[in-house]
Amino acid sequence: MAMKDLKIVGQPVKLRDLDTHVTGETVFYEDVRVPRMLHLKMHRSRYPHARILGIDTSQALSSPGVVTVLTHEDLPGKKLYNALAGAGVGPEDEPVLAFDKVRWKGESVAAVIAETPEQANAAVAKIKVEYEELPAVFDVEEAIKDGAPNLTAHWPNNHYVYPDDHRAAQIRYGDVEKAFAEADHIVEDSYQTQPIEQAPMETNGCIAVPEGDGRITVYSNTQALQFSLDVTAGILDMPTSKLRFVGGTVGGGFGGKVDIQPEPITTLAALRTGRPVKFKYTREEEMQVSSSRSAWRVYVKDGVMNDGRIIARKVTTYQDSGAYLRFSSYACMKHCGHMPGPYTIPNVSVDSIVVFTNRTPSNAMRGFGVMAGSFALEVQMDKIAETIGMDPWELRLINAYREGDMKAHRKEVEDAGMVESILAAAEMAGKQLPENFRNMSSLDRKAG
Amino acid sequence: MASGIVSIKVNGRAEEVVTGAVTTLQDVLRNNLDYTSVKDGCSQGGCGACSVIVDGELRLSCLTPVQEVDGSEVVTLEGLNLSNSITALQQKFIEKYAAQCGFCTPGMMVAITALLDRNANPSRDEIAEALAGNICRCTGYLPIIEAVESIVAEMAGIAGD
Amino acid sequence: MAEYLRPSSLEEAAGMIAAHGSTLAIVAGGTSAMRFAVPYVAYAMGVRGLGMNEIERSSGGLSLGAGVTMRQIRDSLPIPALQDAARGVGGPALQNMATIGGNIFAHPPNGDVATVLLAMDATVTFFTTNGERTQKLEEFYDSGAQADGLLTRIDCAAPGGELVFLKCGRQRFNSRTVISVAACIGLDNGKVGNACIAVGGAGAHPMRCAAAEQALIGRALDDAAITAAGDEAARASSPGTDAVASEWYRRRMVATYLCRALRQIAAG
Amino acid sequence: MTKLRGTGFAAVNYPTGMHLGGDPTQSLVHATTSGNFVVTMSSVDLGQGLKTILAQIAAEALGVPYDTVIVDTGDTDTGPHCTGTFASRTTHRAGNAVIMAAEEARKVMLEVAAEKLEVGVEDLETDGLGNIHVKGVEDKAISVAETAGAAHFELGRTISGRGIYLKPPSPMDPETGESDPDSTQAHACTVAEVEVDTETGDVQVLAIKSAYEVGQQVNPELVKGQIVGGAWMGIGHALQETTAPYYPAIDHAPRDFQTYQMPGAVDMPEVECEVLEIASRNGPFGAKGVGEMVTNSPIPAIVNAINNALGVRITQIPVTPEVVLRALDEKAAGGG
Repeated sequence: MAMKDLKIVGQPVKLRDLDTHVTGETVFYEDVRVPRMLHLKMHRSRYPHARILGIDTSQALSSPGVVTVLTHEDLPGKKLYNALAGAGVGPEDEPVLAFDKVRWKGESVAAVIAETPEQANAAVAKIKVEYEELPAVFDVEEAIKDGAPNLTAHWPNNHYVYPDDHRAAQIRYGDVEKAFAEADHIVEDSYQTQPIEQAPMETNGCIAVPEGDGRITVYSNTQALQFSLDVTAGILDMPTSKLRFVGGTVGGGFGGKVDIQPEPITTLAALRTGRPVKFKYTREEEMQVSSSRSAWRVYVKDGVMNDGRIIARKVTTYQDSGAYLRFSSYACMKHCGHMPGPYTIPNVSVDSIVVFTNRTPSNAMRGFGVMAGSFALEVQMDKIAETIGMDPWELRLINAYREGDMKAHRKEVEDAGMVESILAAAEMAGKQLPENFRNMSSLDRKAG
Repeated sequence: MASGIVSIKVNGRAEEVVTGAVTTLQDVLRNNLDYTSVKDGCSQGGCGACSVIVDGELRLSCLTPVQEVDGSEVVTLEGLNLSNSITALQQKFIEKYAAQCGFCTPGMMVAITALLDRNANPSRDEIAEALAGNICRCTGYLPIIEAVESIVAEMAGIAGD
Repeated sequence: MAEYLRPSSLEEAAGMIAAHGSTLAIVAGGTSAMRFAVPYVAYAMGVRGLGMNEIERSSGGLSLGAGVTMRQIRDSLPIPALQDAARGVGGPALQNMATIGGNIFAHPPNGDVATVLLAMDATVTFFTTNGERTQKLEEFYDSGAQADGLLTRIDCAAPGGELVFLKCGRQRFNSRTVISVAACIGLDNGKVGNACIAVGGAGAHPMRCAAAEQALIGRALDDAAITAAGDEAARASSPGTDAVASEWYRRRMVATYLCRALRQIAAG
Repeated sequence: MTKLRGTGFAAVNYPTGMHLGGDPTQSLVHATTSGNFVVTMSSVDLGQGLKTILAQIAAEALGVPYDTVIVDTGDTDTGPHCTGTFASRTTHRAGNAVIMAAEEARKVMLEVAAEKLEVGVEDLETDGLGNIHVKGVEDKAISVAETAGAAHFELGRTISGRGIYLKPPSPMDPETGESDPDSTQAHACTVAEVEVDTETGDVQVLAIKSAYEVGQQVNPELVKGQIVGGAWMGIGHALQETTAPYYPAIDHAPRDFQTYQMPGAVDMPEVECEVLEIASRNGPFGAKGVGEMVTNSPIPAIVNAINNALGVRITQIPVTPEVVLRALDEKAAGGG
């Protein structure tokens, strides 16, 4: 139950930034005024999969207003990165700027830094990249078939490899096959979500400002300041003490600004030119180039008894990571750990697999890894109800986890409130439930 | 006309812009004149975050060549802040939690001001339609609509006194 | 970046068009040109200063300056179908800017107002270096929508019957067009006397649909005739696929929406 | 024209904090000499109201007025580490870090006040209005401002505190998946009512009604703001939003807000919500997280409502008009 005797926690005090939001005085990163600022624009891959035979920046370099052009050859540190490398996630698979191949349409190839955005755009168009187009793959299940086009030697079968050589993040709890054999009904289906754009009103961007003492201040709209700082320093092989990230007031995130895309290259540009540099994603880049929410394909197979008890649930999920790993292995583990949803099921098997395809790399978005799971499971619950001829509310209440139940990942349920939420929603919807259901609570049963 | 000098009045102040090339009003307001309430959400005419009032009419500054407003009066949210009429609306926004990240808010304020200038007593549907060109990704619009409804009700109350 | 030209007369504008050809973009409201044309040309010519925003009425007919905005149509025109079409274009700010002339040149599937103008059998007038040239909007589109001067005026007679416009979109307001239909039907003793049907978003530009018109003329406006007209219109359509809708869906909606429009007319 | 109505619902749970832990956040709290408290962080406010709720939590834990709490965040030169604003983690992680820092600062504040009032620390309490007084004796009191001034100028003490919250990392067993992945779970059940036009495939969401169980609410209006905004995004996800409209193909990807489909203001139904509070045992004052699950529960509720209306089984999102029509065609042809 809620805490008593609170004075200010629990009160609807006004939102702190609202006073300046309504007058337009809130300072977002882009509202910082910096003199002598240069502008960065990116030349991007036209193909979803191609070998790079050559990059010619000479015409761009001599284009009006251009200060410099950066390609992979200008990177002082690593050519490949993964933002979670510091947390032990690897291998680092994503080029900071493409060199041997491009693996998605829109991949960064060369950065132009010029006096004005228009001059930078004009020079971007003058960069000549010679490509040899390669076959591409866009479907998760096609991608892991033998003979599918391979994106990178890091992932010989186009899927991530978890510890102990597992192709999936997995849960093994009880014996699903035995339970399927005992079940009164088997209910199976597959569920598909598509890539979705976070679409914050403020696109990704930053301004990197050399401070004269060798340090760079980066005004950024990242959702994670130190994380962005550490990753930027890592990519550029520079001491973290040389960087300062300023932000904290962001025009919407929804997961779309944990990516650390603009900061490293903009910081490098500021280091190289000795001048402030701004890199702001256009709306088109935000739509096409910034990470999307992954597409997920989820297969669910349930063993159900006539009385509504789900006794076994087997889930196989393919997460469409796009061309590179980014945070997908994390999301797939989260997806895996979320199964079998808010229900106590004694036999559970989950395989969630990160698959690489030639599409825009995906990354975090509101409900990362969980949204597609909740979608699949809750549409599946209605199919179960229909199959066994049971009221869908009663089905969920029978199976909802209670305090102290054992979850499939072997942790006891704490702070349970699923039953209460279902009952409250039923009441709001005017749903008449039998009394034995109305009296249920999260404390009323401990699974044996 | 071919001189390339554009004269505009912005928030009551006379300004001159010298440009021969296509330059957007948004660029001039944000980057030359530092009216940073004029947000750049898309520069495609799709989000409404750059909305301003030109000669009393709501416009998208990102699709307006500054040359086309030569001789015009331009008002940004900074200009509206100078009048008292917007204060009550701003207070309603605060009361109704009608902004979260705040990036769309300046454009919303300008668009709502333009609506109320045309129609002092809009219905809920008219309010929602008037917001059709202003995207908010945070609030689900309902608090914004409620803030406008509430200021309309208040204005009607005052008028009725 | 394009050099900005500001003609002070129609003659000067026509001269600039003749001189610069396809390296020049015309900016009226700017809502389309500023994004899709101006960044790719050497010259942008602003025509707002030329006026062309008058609405004149004569014997039930209309003469509309090419610079008349969506807002003006909504506020000042007594033709609900045109008002509906204008209301569906963007949000209020965009409607204050977008012009009827621009709408005629809009990229498909846009061009809702032009679709209504086709159903009103409108004419378009261009000011060229050789003087004024007027032609049917339908002929203009059929001949490849090539302008040899500045579009100055759109004229249309009073609708020869009941005129209805319907738009299929994914949102109620400010929706990109999936398809749009406009039908003008004159009933004569319970039978269709004249029919003028136009479809937007179903081809390279808004188009008249003669086959659908023929399916109606001389027949009662009943379910069979309406369905036949819808089918003909769908058959005559060659819509594209975009992020909003597929060709399959668009073709189907042409029939669905035309039938709805015709039923609305039949119901009076 | 046939319009069919349907109702559907969905029950979801949502974990708080980064999966498998290992995601610390720190906070520093110090008093100014005039009795304000500065909470220094480097956490990011995305508009959800992080700065507001951290000030509330700090004020509560310190026992001082909300308006005297200044939240200074967003600079890595001054703010201690925060893993970031995602995974419904900031209320929980940053909130707990603030409490820890505030409690340390409060302890010094009370020690200084005790010395000034010549009583024992255990005899003191704060009134939340800016005063520290002896329990049960209203007028034997000292203001927080006076205490802060005395600490600095007379006693040479800093009223300050350090806080961190770390849920230790819990690796997942590669074979069984055994792990301790979350800190607490929030819950929701959403009911959606829809109307489907069977000729066009258009789906209109008529109502969204939700019960959310989010632990102790720090700020109920901000919770409601998340629920309403999340309902709108959930409607978008369920019916419209995609960057690959013909997935798995990459063609026709939207480039702007004209082609990236989202519901407009006028397409938004009424959103009714009831909030339940079952305290989290480890959340700050019992709070859980709410920012992410608000999108998750409407999506399956809407899809179930569509299936309920049409008697079909759509298993993909977004349920575009085309998806609806193809499902109806298949049903008419005698298929699934």
